[in-house]
Amino acid sequence: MGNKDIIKITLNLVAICALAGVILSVTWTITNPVKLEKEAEELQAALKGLIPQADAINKAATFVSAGGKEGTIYKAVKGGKPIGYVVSAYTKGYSSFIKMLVAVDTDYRIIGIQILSEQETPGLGDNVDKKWFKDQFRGKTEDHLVVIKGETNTDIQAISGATISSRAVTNGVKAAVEALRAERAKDKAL
Amino acid sequence: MDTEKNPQEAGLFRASVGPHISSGESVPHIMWTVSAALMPAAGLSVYYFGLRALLILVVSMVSSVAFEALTQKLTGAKITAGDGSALLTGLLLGMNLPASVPFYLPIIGSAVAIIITKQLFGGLGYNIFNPALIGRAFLMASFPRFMTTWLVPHGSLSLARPDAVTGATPLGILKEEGYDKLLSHFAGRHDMYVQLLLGHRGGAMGETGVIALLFGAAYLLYKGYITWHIPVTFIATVAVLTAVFGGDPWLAILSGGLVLGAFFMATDYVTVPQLKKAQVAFGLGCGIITVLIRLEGGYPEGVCYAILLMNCFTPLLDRAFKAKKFGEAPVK
Amino acid sequence: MAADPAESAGDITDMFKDLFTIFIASAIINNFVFTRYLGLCIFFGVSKKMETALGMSMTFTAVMVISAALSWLVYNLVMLPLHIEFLRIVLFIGIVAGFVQFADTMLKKLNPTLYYKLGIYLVLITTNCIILAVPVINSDEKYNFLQSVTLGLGSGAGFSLALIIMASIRERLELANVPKPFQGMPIAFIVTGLIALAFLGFSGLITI
Amino acid sequence: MRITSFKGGVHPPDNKKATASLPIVDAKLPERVVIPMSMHIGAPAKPVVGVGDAVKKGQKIGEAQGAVSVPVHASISGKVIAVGNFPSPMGADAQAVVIESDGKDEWADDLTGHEDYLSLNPDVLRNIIKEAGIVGMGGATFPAHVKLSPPKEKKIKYAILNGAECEPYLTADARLMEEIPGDIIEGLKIIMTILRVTDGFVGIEDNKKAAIKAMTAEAGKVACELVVDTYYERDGIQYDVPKGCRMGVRVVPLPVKYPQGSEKQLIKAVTGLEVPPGHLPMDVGAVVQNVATAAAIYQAVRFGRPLIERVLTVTGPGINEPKNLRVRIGTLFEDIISQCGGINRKAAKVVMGGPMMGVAQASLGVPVIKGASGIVALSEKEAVNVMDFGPCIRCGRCIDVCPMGLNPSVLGQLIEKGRFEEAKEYGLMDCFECGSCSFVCPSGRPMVQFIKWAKRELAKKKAKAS
Amino acid sequence: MAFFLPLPSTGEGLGEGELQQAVLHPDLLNVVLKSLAFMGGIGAVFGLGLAYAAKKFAVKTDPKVQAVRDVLPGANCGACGFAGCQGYAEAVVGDPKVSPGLCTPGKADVAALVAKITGKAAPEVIPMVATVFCRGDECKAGRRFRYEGVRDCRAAILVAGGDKTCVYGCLGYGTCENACPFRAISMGADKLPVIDRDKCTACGVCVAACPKSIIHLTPSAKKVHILCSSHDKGPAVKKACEIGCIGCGLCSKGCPEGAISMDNNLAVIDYALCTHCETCVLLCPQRTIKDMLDPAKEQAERIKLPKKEPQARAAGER
Amino acid sequence: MAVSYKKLILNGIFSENPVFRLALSLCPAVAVTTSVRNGFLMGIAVLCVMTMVNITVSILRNLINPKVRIPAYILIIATYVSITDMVMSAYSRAAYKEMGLYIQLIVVFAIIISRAELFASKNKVLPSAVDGFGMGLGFLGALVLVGAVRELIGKGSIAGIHLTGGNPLLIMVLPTGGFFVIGLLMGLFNWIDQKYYGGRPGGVGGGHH
Ligand SMILES: Cc1cc2nc3c(=O)[nH]c(=O)nc-3n(C[C@H](O)[C@H](O)[C@H](O)COP(=O)(O)O)c2cc1C
Ligand SMILES: Cc1cc2nc3c(=O)[nH]c(=O)nc-3n(C[C@H](O)[C@H](O)[C@H](O)COP(=O)(O)O)c2cc1C
Ligand SMILES: Cc1cc2nc3c(=O)[nH]c(=O)nc-3n(C[C@H](O)[C@H](O)[C@H](O)COP(=O)(O)O)c2cc1C
Ligand SMILES: Cc1cc2nc3c(=O)[nH]c(=O)nc-3n(C[C@H](O)[C@H](O)[C@H](O)CO)c2cc1C
Ligand code: SF4
Ligand code: SF4
Ligand code: SF4
Ligand code: SF4
Ligand code: FES
Repeated sequence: MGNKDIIKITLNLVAICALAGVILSVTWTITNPVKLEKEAEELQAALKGLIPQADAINKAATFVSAGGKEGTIYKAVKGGKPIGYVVSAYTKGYSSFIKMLVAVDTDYRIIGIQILSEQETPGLGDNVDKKWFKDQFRGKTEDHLVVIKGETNTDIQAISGATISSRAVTNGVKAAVEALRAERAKDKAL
Repeated sequence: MDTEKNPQEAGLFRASVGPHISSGESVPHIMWTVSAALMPAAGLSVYYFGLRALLILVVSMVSSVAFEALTQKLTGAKITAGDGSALLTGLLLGMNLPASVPFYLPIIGSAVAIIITKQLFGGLGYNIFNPALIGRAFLMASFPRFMTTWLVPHGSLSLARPDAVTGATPLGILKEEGYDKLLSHFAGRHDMYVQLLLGHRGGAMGETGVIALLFGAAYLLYKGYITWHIPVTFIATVAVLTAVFGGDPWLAILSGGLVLGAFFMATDYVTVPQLKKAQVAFGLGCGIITVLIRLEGGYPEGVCYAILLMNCFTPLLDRAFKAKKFGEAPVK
Repeated sequence: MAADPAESAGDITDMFKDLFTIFIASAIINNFVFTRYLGLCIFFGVSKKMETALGMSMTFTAVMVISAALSWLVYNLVMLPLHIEFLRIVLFIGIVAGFVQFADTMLKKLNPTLYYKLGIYLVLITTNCIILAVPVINSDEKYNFLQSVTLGLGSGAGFSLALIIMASIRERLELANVPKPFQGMPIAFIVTGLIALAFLGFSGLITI
Repeated sequence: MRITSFKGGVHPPDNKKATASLPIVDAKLPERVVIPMSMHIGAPAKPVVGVGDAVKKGQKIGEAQGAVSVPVHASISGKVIAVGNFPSPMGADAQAVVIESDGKDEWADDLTGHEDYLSLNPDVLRNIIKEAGIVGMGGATFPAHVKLSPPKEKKIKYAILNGAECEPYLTADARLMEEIPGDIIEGLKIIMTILRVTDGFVGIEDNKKAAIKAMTAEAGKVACELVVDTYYERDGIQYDVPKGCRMGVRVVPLPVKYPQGSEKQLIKAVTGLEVPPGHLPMDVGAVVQNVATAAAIYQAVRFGRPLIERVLTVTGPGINEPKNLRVRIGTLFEDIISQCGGINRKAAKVVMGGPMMGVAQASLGVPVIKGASGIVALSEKEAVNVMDFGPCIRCGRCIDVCPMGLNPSVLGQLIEKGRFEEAKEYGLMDCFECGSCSFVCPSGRPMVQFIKWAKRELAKKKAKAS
Repeated sequence: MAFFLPLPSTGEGLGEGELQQAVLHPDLLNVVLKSLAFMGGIGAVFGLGLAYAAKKFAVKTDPKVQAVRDVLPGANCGACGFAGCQGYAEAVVGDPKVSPGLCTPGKADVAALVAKITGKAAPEVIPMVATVFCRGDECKAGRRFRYEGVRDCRAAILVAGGDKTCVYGCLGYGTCENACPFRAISMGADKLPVIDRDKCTACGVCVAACPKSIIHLTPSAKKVHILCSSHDKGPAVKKACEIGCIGCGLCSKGCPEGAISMDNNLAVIDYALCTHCETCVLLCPQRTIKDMLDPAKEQAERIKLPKKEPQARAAGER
Repeated sequence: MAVSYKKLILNGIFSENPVFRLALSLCPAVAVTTSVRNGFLMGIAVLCVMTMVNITVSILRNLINPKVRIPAYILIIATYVSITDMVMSAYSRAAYKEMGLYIQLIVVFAIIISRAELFASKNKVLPSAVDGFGMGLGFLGALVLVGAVRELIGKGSIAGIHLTGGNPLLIMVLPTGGFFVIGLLMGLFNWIDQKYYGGRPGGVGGGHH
């Protein structure tokens, strides 16, 4: 094998790489905007789903959430006046980080929560995405963000067999509200 | 050649390679003895948890033996379901369940224990994992709700599923609510130890009567059917580590399934290392994992998983430790 | 690269704690094979004999660490600045394939004995999920260089542990009377299922 | 003064009561004997007589073939009526000479003894022992003269007589020690002379009090006969051979457990030394002979009598009148048993030797050979049936009892799957087939059969390869 | 301490933050160029590296070995005398003295292919088949004692040489059945092995496995066999077995081709001379000689033989 | 090589089924098959990638230098996988979220490279396409089957339709259950094979070639 072969082999590989690069960059240029747009749409839909009466919900601040991940605070505005906030935050669950949206009114009363992603045990932990569980948070203040095993009307009832996940979400909500409080204390304009 | 010289007119001699006599020990004898040694504890759990407990145990044992016979028939193997090993597996599985579970749980558990864990590997002697514990872990993963609903000792004769009266296990309370709460639950430290020893507390059927378990274990030790190596290292490791991490070592020993696990399940010949040195390592590993799970894990109790995890290492331990051959320089 | 809390704190012990956690998590608690169900093809393929399992373990761990390092370098120093993250799959697997081919050629010449021992495993590595999963996690989690390499090392060690356990079990199974239809791969699956069941004991090993 | 014995071992019921106190009696002169040419380890002897030849008692009828072989002698006087293949108690048929008695029982004329035997040259002694056809009578039938000819570089320090008789049922050696301790000790002195050692030992299991007593008394005499001091200490034990003695013989009571009589285990118990795997006793400076062998050596050297008879125990539930008999080599089992009241319906299995290591017999038409220490007829109930043995439950009992520190459980399982080579890595070759493992196995696994089988297959393979 | 590893995932995120203009509306040309440069660079680096390595560290391998390996059956039975198929492939390519026809299971076809690849002359291969030289089943030869132990012929001979009345006869514990890598042997109801002549590849594994050495490879075209291995004298044979060769020599004398000779009380056929005339089959008083040409006749003959209960030779049950 | 297309496809589905026979590409078979739907989606993704890769490799087979064959094939696979990944992320977001990482891992599935290497690099375009399609179909079938069993036992439903009440065996939708189901199915197939077709014991392979 001579030097010519080396060049040939190299060119061979370079050609394939280049071809792949071109194809992929073209595909990406086409698909990525679509993907981002859809993501944005989904986010807006999720945010709007929590505070439907808002005119606009926009990003207002970021903070460090569980596991060093970035949390975001969105401000919901109606008629130019803030009517509430949506906090996107992480919480450490049973077997994964649970990512969720927590909607709060200006008095820090929970409006609702949304689970964005989790990888808890199917059939157990993933029941945190069940409507009855999430609905419990509506109208709660921080004092009542306590997990109870068994029936409760005032606090948060644990999903049976998944107390850890239940507690994780509840604590996550609490942490989100606290983070919002802290950010608002820092940034009066918020 | 001359073959007509047969002096024994009645028939043919028997012949085999030696030895021609034996100690008379047999597998069924061992298995039935171990089952018998569990009877005091089983009796105690029936006393505490009522007739229902008895029925769960019976269902578990009968279904284990039935599954054993069934699979052996299907695979065309010799049917040895009466040798007591399946019965023992069923008994231990039953003792690992709360008395409140529905009756189909022990049946599913036995199916997993006997068919998947034992017979698919070739039956007695070949399984890698402790069948009863796999049965329990399987049920735990499948029906966590049933498996963590504990009965308060009540001695009822009713067979209905008493779903209202549930009580937490000591370790559950410890994990969820802390040591002080546990003490108040038992009205004092001394009372707690006594209650735990007598088994008057929530838990799986076989876990509760520590004193009865120790009684049976002592008998097995005396008969030489089990040796001290695994149980003692296992329990000592748990006690010491618990103390090191600031826990109550006596509570650690008396609560959970430690005594049952250490004396009756971590000693199952088939699934633990053969050599005494390796057995000590096995017990040590069991102890460390148990404490890790109890202190840090998602479960309040770790004995079952600790034994199963160490079962994974049994073939490796068997390889790692070799007996000293006669005449060989001692191995370090 | 992104800010990392341990790094920015600048605390050496914290950093080691963090690295240790990553190592233990990836090697034991969240073992890729038994709790993440990755790398199964090779896991089943080479765990029949202890000898091959050991060979694969060494080879795999080495390749794992090197490719984690290389991937991190190229990804963080070239791709991120250029905004061409979308090429990362191609790049990660390309690095592994290229490196493996390179090592294969070299080893064959330089140390034939080692090649006959380990060479066959080299080729297999390119078709192992873990080899791709690790750089993907590293980029997803925005791990720094040391963390990435630790994850590579931990994953390699974890895979080795899984292989060695499995090989010892399968060698013992050769003495067992497994029913004919279940001999070989089926019983290996059942064993892995049972080990995974045991590893559930580690699940939730987190503080709350 | 007990020394630690070996690790492991088992305690089978000893069942020696029936014959322990029965004196040795001479068996009736057989009408016909079948004398196999191979009663020893090594090449079979070659017949030197033909059909029709008249022979006398003690006359050589088979010539040794090679170094590890011994000649064979007529055990009665009479006429050779056949030379050919006949059933042997060791298994397959083997070449044998059949002699019909003339009833005269005359000794051959050329047998000469030596009055002053201890002053003979060792080489002369060895030759006498060889020519007398003496092999180990403890069961292994290894030619005694070979054992007594260690290579020069091996310094022998201990001559040990094996009076352990750890097999259940057997009492022949114990009776010998009680009845003719003098012969045995003289034999030992000859052995010590040949090997030029000063330290003689007799190991006897502690349950044979009478034998220990008789032998101790006899050994004491040795100490007083000869000159030169020997004081020494070994392993914390003081051995003080009385002043003025050159040779010392010490009787060592041994813990009662099987296989205490096995060579390596005996050496360990007596001297504290362990013979390393793959090595011979002489590598630690020891030579072990059975007590009966020693007595036979004395007989050969002193009176010139070749090995033509031996003492054996005929016992077991299947024998009507258990006895300790002195029988001619070549006597058929059936003839012997008929002198013991015959065999009864209880007998399910007839074993040559003890029930642990003995060889089960297909029929009683087999002759007594030099290594036959007993005939035991076991009952249906006590003879273990290994036909439907179960799988190993890994209980580890066999590992605990194996006196060689092997793992019989793994050996058995490997061999069961035909993996002989791997069994070798687990120490297959170090197993001396004592059967302790099978004895304790709750699954009744025939480990000894597995092991013998594997050794045979490996030997076959090796023979094929070379 | 939290031993907790995140699962890698891509599907997790909702696009957050302001969408960068550049990312949302990428400049196609810019992206393509960057990718092209990057991928080209990567390709060049790897290409050069690999090509250089391939040159610098080139090792010669013989493709013939693989080719031979591909045509071999891959049973690793060892009939060729090498360590498995790979061993034979290496030897036959590397060593000019190794014949291409050593793979018995492969028969002539494989021999021809191997010969072609290695450029050696194709050897002549006479197709062979395994034949069991014993007909002393449970009815015709009995047991001397009740054997107890491992059910394997090689283990059974450890006890007094085997329990069959005939010391040369088949023990019937099926070692050959288990040994045959091609599953060509099954133990018949009469405890004698039956060889499936279609499945048998003449690998010889059973021949080596049988401790009584009573399986032999015979030319598969030849179908008259003297199925006895006993070298005992006539009376002894008669006592031990009904169907054994008593060494009377009638067949030897009667064979028109002179194909049968007597070897130490046992008649042996020289297959090279046998012409299937069947004279011997009719002559043999013990019916030891089996004619496989006409199985129906053989069957009829078997039925004619008086049947006895198993162990009839033994002195009855206890 | 004379090939019957039907045989090629049947080959992929039965005698050389990637999961049950060749024991390749097992991770997704265990991890994503918690339901019929997931198994189906994954199978489709693999089917597409495989067919395209085989076609591409077959077209380029004479242009690629044997010295860089493996890296080149992997590049081709990676390209197709990336395309699938991007397209799914843009146009099939729900499925993409569930498949998560495993779409990217298609790159390393041994079955794809092994078909490229063993078949497509030696055959014309059409047979290669059919081979890839057949293998993909076999993979798809296996995943759907495993998914169906697990969904039925673990959730009491099939393809999302509820069939049984009561408490399902939760463990079956955990990956642990995946191992059991595949192991038991493999054993079952072997048993059928041995009983009715006289197959070899331990019929399933598990090699990488
Ligand atoms: C396989 C398995 C998966 C589990 N997954 C979860 C989970 O996703 N979330 C959770 O909180 N607990 C999970 N658990 C933990 C137990 O169910 C634990 O006992 C429970 O969280 C305690 O809740 P309880 O107090 O209601 O019993 C899981 C347990 C097992 C065996
Ligand atoms: C090949 C071989 C050579 C032997 N050589 C000697 C020897 O030179 N000296 C000796 O004392 N014993 C020798 N022996 C005998 C053994 O040490 C041992 O005494 C004999 O095998 C019987 O012992 P056992 O009854 O404990 O099995 C030899 C044995 C064998 C098999
Ligand atoms: C398990 C076992 C037990 C033995 N028991 C005795 C015994 O009790 N008495 C005895 O003299 N030899 C016994 N032997 C034989 C001895 O190992 C050794 O061969 C013999 O003592 C040497 O003496 P010999 O060559 O004079 O027979 C036993 C051997 C074995 C393997
Ligand atoms: C001391 C002892 C302990 C045993 N422990 C168990 C056990 O924990 N679980 C079980 O299923 N079987 C147990 N067995 C029974 C038996 O060994 C078990 O069924 C085998 O694992 C089946 O191969 C035990 C047997 C003995 C002798
Ligand atoms: S393995 Fe050999 S030496 Fe050990 S106990 Fe068994 S028979 Fe005796
Ligand atoms: S004594 Fe028997 S069952 Fe126990 S380990 Fe040994 S061989 Fe196995
Ligand atoms: S032919 Fe040989 S191996 Fe086969 S059953 Fe008969 S004796 Fe056994
Ligand atoms: S019958 Fe014998 S020669 Fe024929 S294939 Fe089987 S083992 Fe080989
Ligand atoms: S799919 Fe093969 S290793 Fe993951």
